[in-house]
Amino acid sequence: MEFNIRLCGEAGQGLQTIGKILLDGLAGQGWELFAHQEYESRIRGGNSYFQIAVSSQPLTCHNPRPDLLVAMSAQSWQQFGPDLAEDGIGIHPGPEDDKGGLVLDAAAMASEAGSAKMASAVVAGVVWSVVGAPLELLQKQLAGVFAHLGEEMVENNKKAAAVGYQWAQQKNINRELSPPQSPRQRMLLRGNDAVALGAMAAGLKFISAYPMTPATSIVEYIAANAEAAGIRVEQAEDEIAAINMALGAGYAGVRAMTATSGGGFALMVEALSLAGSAEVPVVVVNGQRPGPSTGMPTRTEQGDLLFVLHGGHGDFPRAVLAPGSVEEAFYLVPHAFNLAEKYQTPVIVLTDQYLADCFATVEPLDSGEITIERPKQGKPSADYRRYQVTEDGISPFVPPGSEPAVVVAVGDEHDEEGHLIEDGPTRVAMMDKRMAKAKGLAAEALEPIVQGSDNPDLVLLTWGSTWGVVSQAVADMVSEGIAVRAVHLPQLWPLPKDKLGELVKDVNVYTVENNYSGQLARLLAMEGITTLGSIKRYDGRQLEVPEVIKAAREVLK
Amino acid sequence: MEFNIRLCGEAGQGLQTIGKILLDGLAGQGWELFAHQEYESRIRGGNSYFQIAVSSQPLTCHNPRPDLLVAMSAQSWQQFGPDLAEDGIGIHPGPEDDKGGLVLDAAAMASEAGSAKMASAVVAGVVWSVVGAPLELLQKQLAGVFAHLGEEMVENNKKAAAVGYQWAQQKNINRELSPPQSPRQRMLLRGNDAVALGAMAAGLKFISAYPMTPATSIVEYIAANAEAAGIRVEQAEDEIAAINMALGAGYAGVRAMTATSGGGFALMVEALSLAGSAEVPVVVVNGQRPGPSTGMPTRTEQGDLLFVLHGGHGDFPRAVLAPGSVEEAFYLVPHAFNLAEKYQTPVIVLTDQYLADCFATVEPLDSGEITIERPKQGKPSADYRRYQVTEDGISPFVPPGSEPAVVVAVGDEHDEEGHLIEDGPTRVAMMDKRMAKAKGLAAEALEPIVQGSDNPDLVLLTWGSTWGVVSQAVADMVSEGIAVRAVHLPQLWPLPKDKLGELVKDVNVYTVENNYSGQLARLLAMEGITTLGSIKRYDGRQLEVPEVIKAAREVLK
Amino acid sequence: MSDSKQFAARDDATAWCPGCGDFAILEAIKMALAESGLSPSKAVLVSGIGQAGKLPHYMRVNTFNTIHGRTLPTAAGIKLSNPELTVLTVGGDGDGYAEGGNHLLHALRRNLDMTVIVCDNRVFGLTKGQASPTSEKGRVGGITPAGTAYPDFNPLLLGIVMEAALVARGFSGEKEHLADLVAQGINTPGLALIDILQPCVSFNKVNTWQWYRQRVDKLEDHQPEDREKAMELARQWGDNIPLGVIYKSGRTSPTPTENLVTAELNPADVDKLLDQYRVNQT
Amino acid sequence: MSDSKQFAARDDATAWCPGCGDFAILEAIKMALAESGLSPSKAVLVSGIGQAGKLPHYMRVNTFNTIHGRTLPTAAGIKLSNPELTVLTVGGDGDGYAEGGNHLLHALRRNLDMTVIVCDNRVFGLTKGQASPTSEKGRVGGITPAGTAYPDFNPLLLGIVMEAALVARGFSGEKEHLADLVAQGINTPGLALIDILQPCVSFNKVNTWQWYRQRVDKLEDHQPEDREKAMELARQWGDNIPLGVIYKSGRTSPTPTENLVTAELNPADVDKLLDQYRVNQT
Ligand SMILES: Cc1ncc(C[n+]2csc(CCOP(=O)(O)OP(=O)(O)O)c2C)c(N)n1
Ligand SMILES: Cc1ncc(C[n+]2csc(CCOP(=O)(O)OP(=O)(O)O)c2C)c(N)n1
Ligand code: SF4
Ligand code: SF4
Ligand SMILES: [Mg+2]
Ligand SMILES: [Mg+2]
Repeated sequence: MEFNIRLCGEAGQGLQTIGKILLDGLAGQGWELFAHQEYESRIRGGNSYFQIAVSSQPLTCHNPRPDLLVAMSAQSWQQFGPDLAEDGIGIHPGPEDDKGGLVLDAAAMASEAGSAKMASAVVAGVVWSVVGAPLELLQKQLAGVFAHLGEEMVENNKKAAAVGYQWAQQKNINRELSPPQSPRQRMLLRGNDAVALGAMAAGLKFISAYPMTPATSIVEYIAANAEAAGIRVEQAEDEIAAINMALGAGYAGVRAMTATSGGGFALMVEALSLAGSAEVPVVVVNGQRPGPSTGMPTRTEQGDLLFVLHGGHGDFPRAVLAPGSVEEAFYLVPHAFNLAEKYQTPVIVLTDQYLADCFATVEPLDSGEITIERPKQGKPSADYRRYQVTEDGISPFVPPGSEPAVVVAVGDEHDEEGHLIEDGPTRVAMMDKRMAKAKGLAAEALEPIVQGSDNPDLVLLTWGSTWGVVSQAVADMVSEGIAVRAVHLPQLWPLPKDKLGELVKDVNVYTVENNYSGQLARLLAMEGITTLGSIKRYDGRQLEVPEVIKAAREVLK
Repeated sequence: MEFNIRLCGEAGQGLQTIGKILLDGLAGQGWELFAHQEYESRIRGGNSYFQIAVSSQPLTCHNPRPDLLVAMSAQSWQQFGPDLAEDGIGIHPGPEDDKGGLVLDAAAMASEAGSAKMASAVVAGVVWSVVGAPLELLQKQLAGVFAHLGEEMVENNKKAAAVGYQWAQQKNINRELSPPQSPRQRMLLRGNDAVALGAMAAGLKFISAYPMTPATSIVEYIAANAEAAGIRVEQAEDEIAAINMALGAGYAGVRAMTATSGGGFALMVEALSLAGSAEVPVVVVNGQRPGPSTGMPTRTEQGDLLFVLHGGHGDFPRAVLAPGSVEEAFYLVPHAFNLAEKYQTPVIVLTDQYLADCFATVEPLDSGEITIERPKQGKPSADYRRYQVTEDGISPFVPPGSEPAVVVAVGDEHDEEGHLIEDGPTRVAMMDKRMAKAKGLAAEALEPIVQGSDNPDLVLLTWGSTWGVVSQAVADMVSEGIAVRAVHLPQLWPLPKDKLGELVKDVNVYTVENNYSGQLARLLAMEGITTLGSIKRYDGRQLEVPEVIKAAREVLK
Repeated sequence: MSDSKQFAARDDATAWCPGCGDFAILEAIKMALAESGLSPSKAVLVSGIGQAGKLPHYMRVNTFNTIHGRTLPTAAGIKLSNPELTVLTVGGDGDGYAEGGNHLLHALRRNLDMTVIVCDNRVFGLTKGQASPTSEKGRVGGITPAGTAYPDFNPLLLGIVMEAALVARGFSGEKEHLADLVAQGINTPGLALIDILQPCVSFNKVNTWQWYRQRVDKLEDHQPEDREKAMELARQWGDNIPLGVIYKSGRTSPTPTENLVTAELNPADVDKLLDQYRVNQT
Repeated sequence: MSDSKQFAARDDATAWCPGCGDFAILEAIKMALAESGLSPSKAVLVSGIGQAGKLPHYMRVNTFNTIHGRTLPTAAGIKLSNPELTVLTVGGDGDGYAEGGNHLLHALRRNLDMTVIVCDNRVFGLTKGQASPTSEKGRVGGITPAGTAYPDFNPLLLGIVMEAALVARGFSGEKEHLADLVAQGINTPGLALIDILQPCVSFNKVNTWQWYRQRVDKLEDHQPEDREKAMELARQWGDNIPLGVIYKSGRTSPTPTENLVTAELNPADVDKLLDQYRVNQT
């Protein structure tokens, strides 16, 4: 059983607030939830939505066809009405039309209850009634959320919710969902919160950034909690400053990161190459959105894979990780910090708008599962050599400030002490030393995550938030008896080549990707792993389960 | 017959000046020449060299073992003396050592002739004597070069040359090279001059740049001739400004370019993606040098191939061209401009320090062979649509300023008029339109250049200046009866896949590259073309013919 | 003087919040262009990314809506290529003073003939309320919840010490006055920097319409050639905020005059240059 | 006061031209560090790319030799992470005023406690003689063979209007005086901008040792708190070029005091935060 609720309207109508209230209320009743958001690049107006999938079973993605759609603007009804599931309930502010929705003038009803501003509480009441939950629980939620605005606001919101609730009761649109009997222990959180919490749990001490959707809320979350956590947050003048500040911090010996989107990342690649040469650890989060250029600033895409892999001039070691879920984001980010420090090189975490802005109920996140591996420590002697050549390429680290050592970091080619060189043999020794670290990174590459048939006719390989969709699609297909397997790659570079090789041997493989060119397929080809093609989407929206199933069936024909 | 002369010494000792005088003198005698330079990232001191290969047959690369080495500093004798060919002549300023060179105190001899500053003329005289050319010819050269410094300087230089000449005569080190009987018509020029001349012949009107070795001299050459050529040159505050200025010019409707090296290119990739989205033509020259980061600023490498191919966020069409010789540079650059304008998208020209700074005698460059293809012109109507959807993806171009049209360029996703959109279908239409241009670019990809055996046991695939080395190596091997073929790719993206596929079918293929990771091999793998490995070098120096032959023999075993 | 309606967009949909200070700026720019006798085909409006950066999409004019922070080099490339075009730039304070800071510095140095309009709402609007360089010390923003630690950047002072041709301050609440400033900018043969006090009703709860209305003061007898006085006025903030042309340096623009576009693509005669490379056999 | 020899490199090889103005700056920095009682392990010299950027390689001190133009954000990252380190930056005029211009603007705004040393030879040295932002109008350079069209940028004026804690001008020919300026910079609790007149014997044939020697004039009774006077001095060029501390704003640095490095890596206690996400079943 799955039930999908879409709230839509203009930016500024409080969709997020009311969506969050509903999420909390529904979670409290033991439901499993997955919510995602679509919004325009503007502050007021336009057509946005907040959609909640409700189920008794864990959810990994959205459903394109809502069962209940409440539009808070006529325009959004025009735009999103057609998405409604066949027997779905549509509610909109009018005027009445031939699409068969119910007309609800939430603003007018809210005015009666006190103020038109409470239209969203009316809507919440409607939803609450449809799902068959007790009104008091919603009112308790509202009381909590609006407590800081005073008694009167609380009461008015409660009243507005009741009005909506009663309206729906009268319309006989109750779907009587019965919440799970023995719900699991859950946390409910947003993708970007998980990234931020993962970084904080990893011992992040410094973050510098310039705002860019959809990465900004990572920085804002950390900033909001920085004082308690002993984290220094610096808003940079631009992305170039952001990453170079983080490199300064990394050189000084503290765990540092920056977060941006593709356009900001583009400004960072010169310093990424510096991090590679100077061997300074840094974690860079690229929250992808559709490019090229400014593209669609608030939409989703996975179009930067080959760029983050090759961004920056010259050859240097790096790792690229990409969480496929909110939960994975929390655990993968600390791993990114461990790799960055262990190998003293940049690590990129790729996310996207879909993951950044989605909410999900997850197995409670456990900070106890996070281990912190600090870099190999050196002795701060007077003859300390920052770039000592070692077999694994890793030079023991000493932070500046350690008497009697001096610590030299440099982006020019250098000798073991960090001083400039011009000769070939030293150059080769340093390249070999740095690239030895790439071998270490490869040896401990994270294994692919596998799901579905053990003896598949088709393997769908995927990465990032698209995993949630593919995972659901494959589960659906398997339950229909189709021999298909889903493979998710939390680490995209270096690839876990041996394991991956086994998984794709003698079977048809397609990648499923949210980009134009099938970048994962191209990356795999570069590593000698052949795929037959890609199931792709590039309209700025996440793939949908039905389209993946349809494409897979097509391929299996 | 080939004879190799290396002049070495400190930066500031006039190696380039004297090298150029010798080149001109030797060319005048009908010799074929190839000169390359190695120098340090400094203005005075250190160890540099200028090396001239002299032959009666056209030359494409240097030879690692000079037959005549004249050191102008003791240090440079220490460093480069060991490179001397087995029966080579070494000359150095002393002190005498066990390496068997002749001691020549050029500075002292020059002082006697007038001033120690003329030591380089003494050296020129020595070289002139060794190659067995008439002294008067050299003196004529010197007179021409130093005419602007006055009669006395000219006379003193002539005298110094004579002193050197006589010294060598006495030492009996004459090699009596006899110049070719019926020499070809030739031009003698430097790689970067060819790039600049190609751009000027293509109708370049605007160049903005920030200096960066080894690309700077392209800009300086154009600047020196800008007034006569009607070209506007702007020194930018940074590389970001440089490329964005060029985009402004391209938008305005003039042929525009910028030139930089890998680190500067890294700062340009955000705007590269803008050029892709806004469909503004621009030519970007990346003169490669060894990275990562500042690396070895005056050395050579081919480490940016995968970066220029994937630099910039999101998917957008681009072309990457890489001349393999001085001559090819002249003709390829106009092609880059034609492609950029025809497809209204960025085109990258990859060169490297070896090519940038080398001199070669070439078949006279013919501006008549250059055709200029301007973009498809639109009608400047009031309803002009900058991004009109067409089958080939190319929208007719109108420059701003054309009444009554308005011309809108934009990096956000947009409709045909260039205004911002948020919907999926328009996004898809625009992505498809832009990427249709990639198909056009692929259809007219330049064919590979092939040399050597028709029925090879081994194909050596190469790109950029390394072509000169491979071409020589393969010629040598073929003349020894080895069935080997050399393939050079003047266009690296899109690849001429069909033709290339034929060339590598059922044969062992290796790439030969001046980088650590074998980037061409990786690119080919991505396109489904398998190679067995790469012959590589990454010490900041160009590959050498003997090492390529040795590696090829190894592989053929 | 032509009609500003020719600059009107097909419809008046915008993505701005109702009440935003950008609407008046849009109108003022249209009025100034009309007043200057320009047609939509002869002016180019280069814009950045941000709420202000969307402005050209809401009117009819040649537009290069470039990336965040890069209006000025783009505009320079256009102006240097085709000096016959009237070039204006429009962007936010984040765009102009944060991401684009280096270009501002060097655009001021160049002093090319262009009008640089900054919609200064003292906040990052489009990204939802982070502090900008012009946010005053202590202003709370998304990344600076404890208030920014740094004083606000003063663009007028920079314009003055860099000797911009014209430095002015406008206010969204004074549309006609603003239109006149923009027109003066267009007619000044050098770089005109116009910083506009622009209320952001969604994110700037300090510098509101009312806050400004109570404080702004149109300059009357100020001699904008007087640099000392201009610096004093540029520093004035708080109870009394001067509006108008603050400074004129009298510096003329080194913008070239020849249009490279109208010329047929006329490649350089490289044959003469090539001849220099011909080997003359001796 | 400790001995400046502890800052000496193992050997005295450099890649600079004989006669370069950078040698004296190197000595002055060593003297100032010694005078300030610092050890090589407790100071960090962040440098850019250029001739000046090589400086830290010719002494013994913690060094981050970063990329062209990025000294200031790198230095800020270090200082914000470990305020116990004394942070200095050194780079050329191209590095600091061209590529790094935006960072300069914002470093001045931040006013963190660091000493910013610019070896201002008014030319791009390492890339062989192109005009820099401080090259005067008309200066011929590789990319500007007809002379640059723009006036020289005045870093001192910018420092003053941005209210840097300290703004000074030194000269390579006045090593002790320069060492004293650097020491004052180190001891000023905020950003000290020290622009140094540095002869480049290879590429700047205008501003030579002799040219400067005939013109420089050490300030004697100047009150650096006097902003008006400071601006006047900053503008002074030509026959009489003032040397010394030009301006002190008295602005204090917002640099934090807690060292994030010496603390054990002490991850944030996220359990309390995580608890907020726990679903409480109703
Ligand atoms: C390189 C880059 N960095 C960040 C962003 C995200 N971004 C878009 S607009 C903006 C700032 C908006 O502030 P402002 O320039 O003042 O314009 P306003 O919206 O206030 O008018 C930012 C940071 C971007 N588009 N590109
Ligand atoms: C991003 C980037 N652009 C350009 C360069 C090339 N480059 C190296 S040093 C330099 C300028 C040197 O001038 P300046 O900073 O004044 O230092 P100086 O050599 O005069 O001391 C340039 C342009 C570079 N290394 N990196
Ligand atoms: S957020 Fe502020 S600046 Fe942006 S449109 Fe709304 S009011 Fe205007
Ligand atoms: S080029 Fe100029 S700045 Fe560089 S080392 Fe030589 S004299 Fe000094
Ligand atoms: Mg703003
Ligand atoms: Mg300099």
